[in-house]
Amino acid sequence: MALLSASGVSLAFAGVRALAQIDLQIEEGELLGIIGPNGSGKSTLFNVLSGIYRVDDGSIVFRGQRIEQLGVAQIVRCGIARTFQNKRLFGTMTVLENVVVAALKGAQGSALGDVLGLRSAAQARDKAVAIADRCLALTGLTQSRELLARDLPYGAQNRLELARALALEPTLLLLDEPAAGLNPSERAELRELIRRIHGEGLTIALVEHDVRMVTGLCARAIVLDHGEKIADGASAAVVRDPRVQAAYFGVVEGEEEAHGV
Amino acid sequence: MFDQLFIGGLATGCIYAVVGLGFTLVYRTLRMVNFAQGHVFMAGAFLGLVIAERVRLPALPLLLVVGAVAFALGMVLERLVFRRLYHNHEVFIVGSIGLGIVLMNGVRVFFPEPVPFPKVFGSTVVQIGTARFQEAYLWVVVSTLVLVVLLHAMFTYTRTGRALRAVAADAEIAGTVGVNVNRAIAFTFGLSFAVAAIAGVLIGPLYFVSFDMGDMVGLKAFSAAVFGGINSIPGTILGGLVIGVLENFAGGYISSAYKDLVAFVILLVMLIWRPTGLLGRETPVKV
Amino acid sequence: MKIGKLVGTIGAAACVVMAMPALAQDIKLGVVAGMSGPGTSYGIGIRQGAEMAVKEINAAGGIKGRKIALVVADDASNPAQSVTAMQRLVNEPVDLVVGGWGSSQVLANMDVAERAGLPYIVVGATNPKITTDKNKWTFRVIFTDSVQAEQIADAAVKRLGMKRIAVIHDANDYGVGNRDIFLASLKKIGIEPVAMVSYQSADKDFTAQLSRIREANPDGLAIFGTIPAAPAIMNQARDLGIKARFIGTGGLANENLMTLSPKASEGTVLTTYFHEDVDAQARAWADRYVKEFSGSAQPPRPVLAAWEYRAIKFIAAPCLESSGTDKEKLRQCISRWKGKLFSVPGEAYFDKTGQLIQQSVLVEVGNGAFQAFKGK
Amino acid sequence: MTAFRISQRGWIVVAALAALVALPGYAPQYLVHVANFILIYTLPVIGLGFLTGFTGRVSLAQGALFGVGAYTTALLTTKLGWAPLATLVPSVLMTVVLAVALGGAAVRLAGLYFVMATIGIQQIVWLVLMNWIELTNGPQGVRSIPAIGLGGYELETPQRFFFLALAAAGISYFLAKRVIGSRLGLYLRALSDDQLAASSVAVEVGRAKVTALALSAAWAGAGGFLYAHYVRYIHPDMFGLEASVLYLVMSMFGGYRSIAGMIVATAILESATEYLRPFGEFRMIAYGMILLLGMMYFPKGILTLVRRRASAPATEKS
Repeated sequence: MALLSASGVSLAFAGVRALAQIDLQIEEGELLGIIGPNGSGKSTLFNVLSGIYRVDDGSIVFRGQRIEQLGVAQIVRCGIARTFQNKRLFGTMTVLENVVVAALKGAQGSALGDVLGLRSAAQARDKAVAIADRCLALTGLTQSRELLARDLPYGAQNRLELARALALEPTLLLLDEPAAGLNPSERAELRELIRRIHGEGLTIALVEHDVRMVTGLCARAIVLDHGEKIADGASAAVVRDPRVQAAYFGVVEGEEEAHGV
Repeated sequence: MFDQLFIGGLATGCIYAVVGLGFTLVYRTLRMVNFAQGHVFMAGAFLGLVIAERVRLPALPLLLVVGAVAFALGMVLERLVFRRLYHNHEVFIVGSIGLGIVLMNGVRVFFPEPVPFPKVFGSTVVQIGTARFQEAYLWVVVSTLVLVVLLHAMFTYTRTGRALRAVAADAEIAGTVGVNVNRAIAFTFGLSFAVAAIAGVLIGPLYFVSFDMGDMVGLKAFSAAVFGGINSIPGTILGGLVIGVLENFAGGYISSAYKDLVAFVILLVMLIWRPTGLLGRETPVKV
Repeated sequence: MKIGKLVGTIGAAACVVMAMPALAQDIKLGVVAGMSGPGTSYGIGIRQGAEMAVKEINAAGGIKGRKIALVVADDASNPAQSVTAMQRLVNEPVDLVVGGWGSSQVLANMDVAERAGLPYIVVGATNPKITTDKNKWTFRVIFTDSVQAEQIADAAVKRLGMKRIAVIHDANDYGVGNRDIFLASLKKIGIEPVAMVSYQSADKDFTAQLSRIREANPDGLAIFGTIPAAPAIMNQARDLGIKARFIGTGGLANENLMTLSPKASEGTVLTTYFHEDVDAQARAWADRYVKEFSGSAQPPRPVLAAWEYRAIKFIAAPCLESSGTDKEKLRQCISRWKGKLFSVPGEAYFDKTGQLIQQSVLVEVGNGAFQAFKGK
Repeated sequence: MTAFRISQRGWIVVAALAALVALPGYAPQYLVHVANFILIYTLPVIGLGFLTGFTGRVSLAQGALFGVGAYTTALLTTKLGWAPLATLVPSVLMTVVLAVALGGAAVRLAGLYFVMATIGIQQIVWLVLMNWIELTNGPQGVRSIPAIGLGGYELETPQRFFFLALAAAGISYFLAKRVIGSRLGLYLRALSDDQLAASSVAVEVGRAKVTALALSAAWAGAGGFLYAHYVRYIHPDMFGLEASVLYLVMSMFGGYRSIAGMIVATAILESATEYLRPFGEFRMIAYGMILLLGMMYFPKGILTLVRRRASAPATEKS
């Protein structure tokens, strides 16, 4: 049974159809690619899956539970974490604090317990810091642990957002164009990092308009165009599907000419 | 008693509406609230007083002169002061509160005592049904109507009007299509100062003018703008009129102690129930 | 002219800071009042009265050769700040305090004087709660709302023949204090008010309240409020067609009443604390006072200036002369004081609650000025 | 080198504290009186700091909430004869309940709407204090509120009260540091940086904001409690919009998120209000100018200018 299955998901903004009857299955342990030209609805789909937008109709079932009406924080607690296309970090907080916030998983606990310094509060905090350190190590950010997030170079900010999402220990990770703005060497590094994270058993959905990134990483890919799913299958085959090429306007045959629009 | 309260309420409602327009104009273009607006209204009244005492202008020229001077003052202050306050809400709000305090106490140095305003709009008492009121009340209502029509015409038919609407919709895009955004913002402040100053002159003869007259009127006008819809001009006008009339009814029929409560209870309820106000539309929040 | 006014005010403000440099052996007399904020005109009147009295006393050799130095504290007509202002005088330290305007402010700052054991003569607050059997160090020369409200109620029915009396009052201490005593006095004479409404001091529009009053078509309208609300009520009442004659107490006793409502205030009858025409000495003082202070930024306010002047010249000075600056002796001297004051008919004396018992003065507004009330 | 620097700074702090504790001994009573006001005002200002500094929410109702705390204890002590200290918890609770009841829904709204709602709350509370005469004596205010007695030792004079005020300010500072360092503090700072990102890392944004509002009300209520038993006469006008503006300015001037900065700003601005007193209107003009120019040139608060830290300004360690 699929980890996540969305059926008939539709969403419109003031008459403009953003998503139209999308059906999508994400299998347990899969690394699914989601490609499509700009404005095809990729980010909108992620915003719906993560609860930022409410669907007009259709349903989303995650591990047997319907989540399309839940709030953002509730969906995260169900186990879905995401990164953002434009990096949304807590600029005035340190790198460690950014990740610890996620590691705490919004555990309310009693604020009073915290303030009075009860043992349970201290333990929860230490556990969170441990998780955070592990994620920082995974993403190679340990040495900039005390820096302010806003003072990090762009590439490191990118990895920090990834580390923060991992600290939520999700079962499904939605990556929204993680490679945007990276130079080729950083891209390669990121690809290896995603491969390693996926290797540890984490199910990932990757939105990326750089087709080569997707074909390199993902076995399966779906293609969105103007809010519709126009292809779903093995990533190598999907890329050569004529309709997909039409959507990308003149993507010429062959690997080397493929380029992001 | 009903018609006396209604017409009285209508006149005060017009003042809240016109001063409220000042809030709406600035909010539409900048998503900021200028808390010195009430004191600009007060300064307009004193400006009218000084001019009327020195130059014996009849009503209409007085309104136009005060409007023009306030317009210029608004443009200048936008360039010198407000432009440096656009960092975020908090900085703009506290900065405008500071400007309000300076304006109020600056006027108090020259006019520590309430002063009668010359009867520029005539002083004969008019009678409609059992309601009796000064001629000046008619001036308030008529001027408000004229002002609204002029503003509406300006926004729909003139080039500057369209430019202002573009900036209100999305300043970045407006900039890219050739609208001089800074000039449009300065123009908006000029307009909001002029509108408030005219309201000050209109109300002058009805009551006395005093340095602290801006506080309560400013807060009530603010509630009117939120109630009607802070990004919609017709909404603010409607909000002002409704609050003005309801206030008078509460004072007349229930108890005058809670006359002021009406505006603030409406403000609070509206914010929670419909923050965009009666006629306001949702201002899109970009994710 | 405007610039002159500005310089005048800076001058006034500056001198407050210097405040006649107090030499070591000078007697320090504290003055607390609201010289900014809503009560500015009342506060400055008090300061002028003090300056005039002290200048005359010092010119005549002071108190046994010791000069009196004024220490002025502006409480901005705000209760919270009046506590701090009095604390400053206690801390100076001053030998006694003569001043105080606004019942809320005096109710706040008198406790500081009581706790510090500092004689405090109140000149500008009429709420009855200030002088009770509990206060030991606080005296009051201006008579309370109760005396004035009783007298105006009596005059309204007996001398003005009013039958249908309506009441509009400020929601502050002054308004509420006067209303309660006025209604009690009317009840004693068997008259019920036909309408009663209240308003907030900062209100500008009174159509709501006055419409209710017009419904009751009264022949007399008692206004217990201060400037600028009272003249605004008078103007708007006449606009609404209310013909009733206006009556009131000390809150209306301010020349600004006639400047703000020149036509509507005609014929108003009110009790007041001071009037030039009651006796020759009052007229002489008034002329000297107006001549001395007409140049300053504030138009002269004789009413409270007169009380401050009389309290210092005829009560504080003689007691300082006889019992020096020992606080307890000074207090006893004041409490036993008895004597004649200009513009006060008959003799006045302090009762055991520290209230100066005296006859009040009835005046009428006639062609823009207060005139002694002569009957109808 | 850092070891030396800390001990040198440490010494300054210790010396300053010693001077402060001994203040009633050598300072004139009037100075102690102003110091008491400063210490009392740090409570509503720090309370407001939870909202402005740490949650990015501006509130103009702190003056009214301060008043609710003051009136609760004043009425309980004068009308029901409760002992002053017994009314501390009720005063704080009443303020929190009222703040959350009136502002709980509004605090979740976008920043600008929340400011508007707090103005409504401020005016409503003031009007009720002024007009519900049977409960609050309205414009007559509440008189002869008893002083706080500690073991039969009445804190009547400014000198005696000073130690209670100092202790209260100390506890308030210490507790505030703990709150900011706690998980809640982390959530508040996160949501004020980027609310959407915060909710997408499982932070219950709505609940955190209401908690911040409740905390700011609790601090205001405690401050009101102290104020009532120090001034011992309260009047609605002491808790008007001007008071809210005063606390907002103090909390914003202290520096974006520095509690120590807020305390220093409170000291500077409160003593400025006192020592500019003889200048009447000019005092208020100066005050307005400080506000305006301060926001124009130091939007992040004057004291962040003073701090010369290199890269990472002093952040509260988690």
